[in-house]
Amino acid sequence: MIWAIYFAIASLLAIGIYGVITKKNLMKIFISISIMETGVNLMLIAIGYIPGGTAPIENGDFTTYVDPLPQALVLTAIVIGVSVLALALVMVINYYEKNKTLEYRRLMKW
Amino acid sequence: MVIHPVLLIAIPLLFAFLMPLLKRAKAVTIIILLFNTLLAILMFHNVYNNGPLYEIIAFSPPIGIYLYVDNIAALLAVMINLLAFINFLSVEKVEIKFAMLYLLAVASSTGIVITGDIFNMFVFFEIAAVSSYALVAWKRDKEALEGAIKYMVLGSIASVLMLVGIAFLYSEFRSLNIYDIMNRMDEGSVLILLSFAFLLTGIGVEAEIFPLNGWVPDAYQGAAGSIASLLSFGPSKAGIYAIARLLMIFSWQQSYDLALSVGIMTLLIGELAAFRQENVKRMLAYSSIGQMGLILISLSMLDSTDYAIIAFFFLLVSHAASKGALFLLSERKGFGSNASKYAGIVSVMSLIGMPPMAGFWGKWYIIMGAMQMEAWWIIAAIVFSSVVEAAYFARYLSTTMQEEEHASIIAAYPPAIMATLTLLLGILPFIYKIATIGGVING
Amino acid sequence: MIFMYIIMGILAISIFLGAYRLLKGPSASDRAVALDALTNITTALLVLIAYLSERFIYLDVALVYAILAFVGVIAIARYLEGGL
Amino acid sequence: MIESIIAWVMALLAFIAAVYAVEAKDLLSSAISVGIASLVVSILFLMLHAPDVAITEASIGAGLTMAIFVYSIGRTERWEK
Amino acid sequence: MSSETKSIPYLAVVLLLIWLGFVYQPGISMQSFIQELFVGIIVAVAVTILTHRHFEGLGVAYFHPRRVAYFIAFFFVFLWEMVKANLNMARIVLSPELPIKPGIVKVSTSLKQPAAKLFLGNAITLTPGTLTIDYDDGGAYIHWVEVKDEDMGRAGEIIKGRFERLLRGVFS
Amino acid sequence: MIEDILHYIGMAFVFVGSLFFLLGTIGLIRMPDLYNRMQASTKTTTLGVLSFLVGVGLMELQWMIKLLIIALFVVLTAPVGASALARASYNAGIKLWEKSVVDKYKEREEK
Amino acid sequence: MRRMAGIVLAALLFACIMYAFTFVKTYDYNSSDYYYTDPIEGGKVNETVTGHYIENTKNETGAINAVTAIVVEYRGFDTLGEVTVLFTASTGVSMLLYSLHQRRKRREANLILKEGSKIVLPFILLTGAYIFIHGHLTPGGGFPGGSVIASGFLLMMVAYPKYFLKESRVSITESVAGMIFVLIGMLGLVFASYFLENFLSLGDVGRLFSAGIIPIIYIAIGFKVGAELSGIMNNLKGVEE
Repeated sequence: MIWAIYFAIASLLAIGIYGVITKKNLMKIFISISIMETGVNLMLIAIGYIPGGTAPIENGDFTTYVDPLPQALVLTAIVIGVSVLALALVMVINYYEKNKTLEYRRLMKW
Repeated sequence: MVIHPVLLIAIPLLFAFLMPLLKRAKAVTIIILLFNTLLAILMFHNVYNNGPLYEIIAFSPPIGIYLYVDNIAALLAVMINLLAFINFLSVEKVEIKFAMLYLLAVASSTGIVITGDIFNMFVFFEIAAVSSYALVAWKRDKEALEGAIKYMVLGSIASVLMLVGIAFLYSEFRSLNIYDIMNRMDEGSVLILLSFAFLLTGIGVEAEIFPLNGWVPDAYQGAAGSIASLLSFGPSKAGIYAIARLLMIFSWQQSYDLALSVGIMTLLIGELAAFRQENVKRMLAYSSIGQMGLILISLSMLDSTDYAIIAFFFLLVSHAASKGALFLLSERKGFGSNASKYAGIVSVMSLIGMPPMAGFWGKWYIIMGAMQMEAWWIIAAIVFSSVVEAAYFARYLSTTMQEEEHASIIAAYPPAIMATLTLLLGILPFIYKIATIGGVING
Repeated sequence: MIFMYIIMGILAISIFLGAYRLLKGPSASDRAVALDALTNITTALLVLIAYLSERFIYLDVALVYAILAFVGVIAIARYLEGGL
Repeated sequence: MIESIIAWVMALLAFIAAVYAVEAKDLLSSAISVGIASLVVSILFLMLHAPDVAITEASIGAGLTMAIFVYSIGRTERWEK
Repeated sequence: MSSETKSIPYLAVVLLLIWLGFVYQPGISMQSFIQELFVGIIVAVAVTILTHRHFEGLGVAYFHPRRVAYFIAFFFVFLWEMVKANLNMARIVLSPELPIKPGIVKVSTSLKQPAAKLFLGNAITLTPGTLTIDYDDGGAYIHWVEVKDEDMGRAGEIIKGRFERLLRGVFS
Repeated sequence: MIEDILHYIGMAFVFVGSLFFLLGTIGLIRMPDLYNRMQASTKTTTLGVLSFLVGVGLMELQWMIKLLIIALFVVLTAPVGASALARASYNAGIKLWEKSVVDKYKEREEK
Repeated sequence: MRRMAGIVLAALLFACIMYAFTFVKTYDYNSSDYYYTDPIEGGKVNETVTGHYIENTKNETGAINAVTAIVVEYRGFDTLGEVTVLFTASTGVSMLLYSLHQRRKRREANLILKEGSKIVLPFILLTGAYIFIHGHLTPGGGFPGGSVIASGFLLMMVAYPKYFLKESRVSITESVAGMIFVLIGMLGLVFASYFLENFLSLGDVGRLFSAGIIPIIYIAIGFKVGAELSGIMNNLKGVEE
């Protein structure tokens, strides 16, 4: 099971970086970044997974729990992701108002 | 007297939250920055006399988070808060949102420097980055937006890569405390190497090192003068300090070599690119990149020579102060009043590395260190870059000296104060003493 | 246990049929319909996972999902008819 | 074992949705695909026994992210050229 | 005091009931249940205060036993219709030649209150084969998979079935 | 004893629910136009969810209350989304299937 | 060219991450390989970080949900930072959209959506309140609860062209909630010894009124997150005068 999730993580990250590099459309770029963020969140959780463990909420008689720390980190990361996404898209709206296009050609220019 | 470094972060956050209710944005911000500066100086005094300071938050580390303040962190905290205070004086029209974002950027840069936990550092990086995005776009014109968007794309990718690095690091050590990780670090497994690579890439975006600094010229060009100044002494300095800590965590020869080669590339490319620029802010931005390369070179010698740490101190402080002054001046066409002229000339001299200034001592000690290591090509690179720097700054001075533009006193004095700081730091043996007595970058 | 495998097989086929409509659907509305169908399947799947893990509290996820899933569809719908 | 079936199905679905989100010419369809990817990931979170994260991802991914995308598409343009 | 202002406390009661459903856990102790009840009352009242203004003009009336009875009847009729229609839909989907005859018909309704219209529309939507698209003053526009009759009255009789009568009982 | 019987009934409900999912998605593939797809998919899968939830509730009786609340939420929200999407698609210009027999909605007076 | 570069880099990243995963060891939080060193005292301690959380969450914080305990107590400082990121983003959004208010003709929704969202709204708010009040007992907490509440207001904004939240109320809510968070942290500094340390009694573990400051902070976070996300949505919709 864990390898399925590893596959999902790696593909989400790879597809995200592919999108960021190849696309010129700003909305697409930020969509790709949000996909990458999803991937990395999944990655942290997968690293905290312990086979046979259950959620670290201790009501009931369980013996093994998964690692709670990455879950707390991912909670943080998800909210950071959504707030950065909102700010980014608002900037895209501003950019569109000024230029009447979503194409952004200067990204690769160093 | 007990000093709580956490107040350096908590107070600005509290007042940033309260700003919409308080309304008097300018006065409140100035008071808080002043308070922070004083607190940081007090903290520095304490650390300088009594050794490193801890502040546990909620639970003792590594179960909880703690702040760890050693000499250099305290000095950086003083520097960031003091320069932020001076810089804020130059802003004439303060809106509430501007003040909020400014406070958050300052507080988070301080946080990056004094935190002792790697994920906490990531969170502060995010605050710094998000507030910088908004501040860069503050003018809302075409240039500002383009710069902000470029910064944002690279910054978001950087945050993802940093998280990947943290994930690998965590999977190896199952702890997030920097000191704990450093203690348990032995020969690098694949995961640790990968995590180093990802973390370096992630932080490198913020610290403006070579292949990742595409955003720098655009963002600095788009931002207003005071904001560009804030970026150059706030988040980016915190970022380079984070890289220093990273190098201390992963202290292998290979990582120092990597830092050295990246540093030299950054230095040369930055200075050469600055030479080609017409736009003043762009030129200053590229020059910043070059200086970051210089700082990185000094970091890469940490393991081999004692001069490195002194050079690091000098370069960091002098570059922050003088670049801050120049960015403030870049808002206007020419220097205008005498105070501005003085500020411009002193800052430029410090950046080039003229003898009495702090910048000179930075370069001097790097060269000393390189001579000790017998790495002549480092010296060659530094000398060459200084020549290039001298060339384009001469051109800069020759154009700006001629043009006169009347500036109000409020706009003229902050850069002059910053320049005076550079001058004083060069003349007084203050930094040298700190660096030789307690200059150990701890994790 | 074999029962759960059958259920899972049926759900997997349904999910892939939904994904096919997502890829194929000529208009964005068709994709939104696919999303709607997939959210329903997801709610069921969340409950199924809670059942398989034998934890009552996992149902909260399904609860939140059940009441919020339609907000996204409605946002798309309002965009399509120009009411946003 | 039964979990690994769900996991592989979900991983494949995440892959499909992500590829489609990046490649589609219609940005609205991209946003829908991102929504599906986040839904899938929320199931995976629950399978990895992280209900807190799953609940957060569900509540943010289901409505808010989609709405942010749709609003900004509404204020810019829908088709990628 | 109109019937609508009277109905507001019932909103709080319904919310409190749902809250109790939320907090019920296997093996919950009496003491925590009392604490939950206490907090539940606060939350239900707060949410009611926050949202009651949306319920004015909606036509949600207070709970009379007769209404509740009608509502339960409506619910079961609805469930039964739903299952029946779903089986019908299964037949359509699975038969190879796809025996459908779709179209949008208009159905008039005598229901006045928005809430009643909403429940009628939702009931129609949830029975597969029919889908409420829009309401206007004259009635509802309904997409129908097998159009049996295009006329407003007879189509309405087939689609609305017993729903309308029961709903009138609930809301009048 | 009685719990065993309920457990088997619950399994039957779960099975029926997943069959409804399958039906819904087959309808999603087979139907010719958007509105018919919606008819087949959203509603059928909604009944699928209900049946599934009740089934799990019967298998694990203590969970029944919360599952019923989830079912209530699904019933409350699903038709709203479907109806809004249908109207929006019509207004956005998505045509009915060409073999449709009647379209009264086209003749309405636009407000 | 660009496409090739993208494919190559993506493949490289994919391979790199998959390769790295082959080295990820299964974690056993009782194993001595992961015993930590104490950064302040120095020297190894005979427990792992995760082991500590799992063993001691109930006694030290009074919360059943270890994730909540970590988010609010053990690593509460991260959470403060995270709330600040959201706050910064919402400030940035309102700043950037300030000049872009536009009047648009928006089509009314149909009756079912209008009345349906009125009916659903209280339930969404109730769910959100349930999620963030029960953060220490069940999954969830301030962030999901806040975003559920924001989704409720979002639903109204989507359904009604003329529905807007009052800017001032949103900003007062976020200011006050943020202030409560920081002040509770400072009270920890005053009444206990550390910032954000618990200074209330832990109560009976497992009850609603337990776990000291955790529910209070989570409620504050819930309000703050809810206000900020709804504020962002409000601004995105475009404020009408």
